[in-house]
Amino acid sequence: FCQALLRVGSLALARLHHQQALWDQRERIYSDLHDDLGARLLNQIYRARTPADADEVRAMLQDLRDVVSRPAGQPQPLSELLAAVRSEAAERLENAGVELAWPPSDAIPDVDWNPADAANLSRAIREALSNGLRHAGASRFTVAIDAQAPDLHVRIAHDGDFQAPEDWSPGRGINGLIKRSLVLGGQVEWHVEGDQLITHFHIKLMGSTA
Amino acid sequence: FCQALLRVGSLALARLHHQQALWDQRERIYSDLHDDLGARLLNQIYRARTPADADEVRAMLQDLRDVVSRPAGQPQPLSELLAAVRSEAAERLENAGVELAWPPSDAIPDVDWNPADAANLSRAIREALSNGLRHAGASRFTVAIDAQAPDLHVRIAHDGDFQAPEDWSPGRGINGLIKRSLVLGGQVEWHVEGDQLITHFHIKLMGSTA
Amino acid sequence: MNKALIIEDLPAARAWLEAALNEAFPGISVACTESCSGAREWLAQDRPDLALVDLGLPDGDGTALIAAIKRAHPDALCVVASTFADDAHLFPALRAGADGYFTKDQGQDALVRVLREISQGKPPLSPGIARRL
Ligand SMILES: Nc1ncnc2c1ncn2[C@@H]1O[C@H](COP(=O)(O)OP(=O)(O)OP(=O)(O)O)[C@@H](O)[C@H]1O
Ligand SMILES: Nc1ncnc2c1ncn2[C@@H]1O[C@H](COP(=O)(O)OP(=O)(O)OP(=O)(O)O)[C@@H](O)[C@H]1O
Ligand SMILES: [K+]
Ligand SMILES: [Mg+2]
Ligand SMILES: [Mg+2]
Ligand SMILES: [Mg+2]
Repeated sequence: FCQALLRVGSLALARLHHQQALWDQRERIYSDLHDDLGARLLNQIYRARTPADADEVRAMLQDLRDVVSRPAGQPQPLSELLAAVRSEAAERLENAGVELAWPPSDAIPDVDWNPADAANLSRAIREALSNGLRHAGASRFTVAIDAQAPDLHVRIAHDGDFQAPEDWSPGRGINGLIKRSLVLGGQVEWHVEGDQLITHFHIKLMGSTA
Repeated sequence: FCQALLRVGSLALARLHHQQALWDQRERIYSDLHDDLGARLLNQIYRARTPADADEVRAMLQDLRDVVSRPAGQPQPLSELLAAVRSEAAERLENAGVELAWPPSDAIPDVDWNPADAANLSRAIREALSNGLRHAGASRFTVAIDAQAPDLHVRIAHDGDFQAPEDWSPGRGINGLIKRSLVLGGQVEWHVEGDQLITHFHIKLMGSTA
Repeated sequence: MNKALIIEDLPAARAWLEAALNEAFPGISVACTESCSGAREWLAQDRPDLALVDLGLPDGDGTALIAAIKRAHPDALCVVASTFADDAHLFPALRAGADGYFTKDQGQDALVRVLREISQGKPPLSPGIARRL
């Protein structure tokens, strides 16, 4: 019996070491990719001909950063995630010369989001801003967060020139927003209020685990 | 004693599973990145104003694909790797409206390359082509492979308008080529032959393990 | 702010940093180097009022340079200009003594403002980074 145990134990250890070596190697490839792709994207930002072009590449760099900054599978408090999303939005819109209003919301309940959900939400909001910038030429965004268990509402309003949402032909962006919202236990919906286009995410406060 | 063994064995197994779970999550985020950033890059390609701009973005997309799609830790026969590099080059150059000659080489010895080395070589050749396209406006490339143990020579020749290599100011690209060649057990060197610029990689046939 | 040293290997980023320095501090003299070894050589001869340090340099990690700069020239300001701002990049740099940290994808105007704030004694941090500290 002891012999058998010994075999199992040392097999597990050997497999662990083997896996570790593979992971280390993959890790090196990833970090190389980050540095390299990061530098290429920076080059594109500096070479961009318009603020909207630069913003587009900046959004790509943010996608890449997302992966770097949440590597180890650590859950994150929702309040922290929203603060990060907010400061990213503030920085991007400032660079594009566009105003952002993000009124303080009621206290965000203390829930943790896993990294995959967090990436989904950040990237959904990132894309909603990109669309407003690129397609409507918005000059001002307002983001309102309403977090009351079990729901999370994110309402993004912007001005500019736009067609009615019924007339859009959805591309990768819109389809991605729909998919991400679904994964986060809810949906996304667009409508017009006065001269504003509203993108409304209605998802679960707990992320996909709810 | 048996108790102790049991503990060691089950600890190793538990750690293995934990690592596995973290890693799976990470891989999911990467494949998502690939889809998302990949799609954004595609959009940029369609929107690019010149073939060289489009090619630049196409090269980034390939970098991303390379890393995400190469199976974790699988070694690859060198002949297969070179065939993949060749068909990627053929596709890119065709898209950029540039000719490629890649004469058949003598049989490639049957050696396996690990994924990190493979990524280094593909990305080095990718960058050498980018530079010829972007900086010399090359209209034709010739790639010659010479694989005779223990050496691997890759010679990339192109025409176009270029300054003498002594007069270049190296950037990310050139520095990366130098670094990758070093990792692959050799070096890279540039010279002019007639109206052609030659980028010559002289590395180990076995990759970094030689 | 009379003399600045830029340590950055990406030529486009170097140009962008230099242009922002010239706009923020007209008349400033700017030296550039693209490697750790180049930076060490320069620092052995001269002292900067402000050093802008990239972390990913061809011959090593810029984090090690920060400590060296602060040791040799304790009142020189040492600010990181990086592509990434995750904890794994940010905290080692701050621990090494960096006085500030910003990301290199900002517009020229935003960077000029960050640089001007340095001379007014405000910590030079991108907003997203300031929030996390
Ligand atoms: N906020 C918005 N304001 C105005 N028009 C919009 C907005 N969002 C989407 N649209 C319209 O819907 C179309 C599809 O958007 P979608 O995000 O799917 O694709 P895209 O932005 O064109 O490309 P990408 O795949 O890069 O996102 C847009 O081309 C645009 O016409
Ligand atoms: N094949 C080539 N033909 C002509 N000029 C070249 C070639 N390769 C390099 N150069 C010159 O060397 C310089 C540095 O090349 P390097 O690849 O390091 O940077 P880059 O291509 O300008 O930018 P990137 O960092 O995106 O690669 C180029 O700007 C160009 O002047
Ligand atoms: K960097
Ligand atoms: Mg879109
Ligand atoms: Mg290059
Ligand atoms: Mg660098």
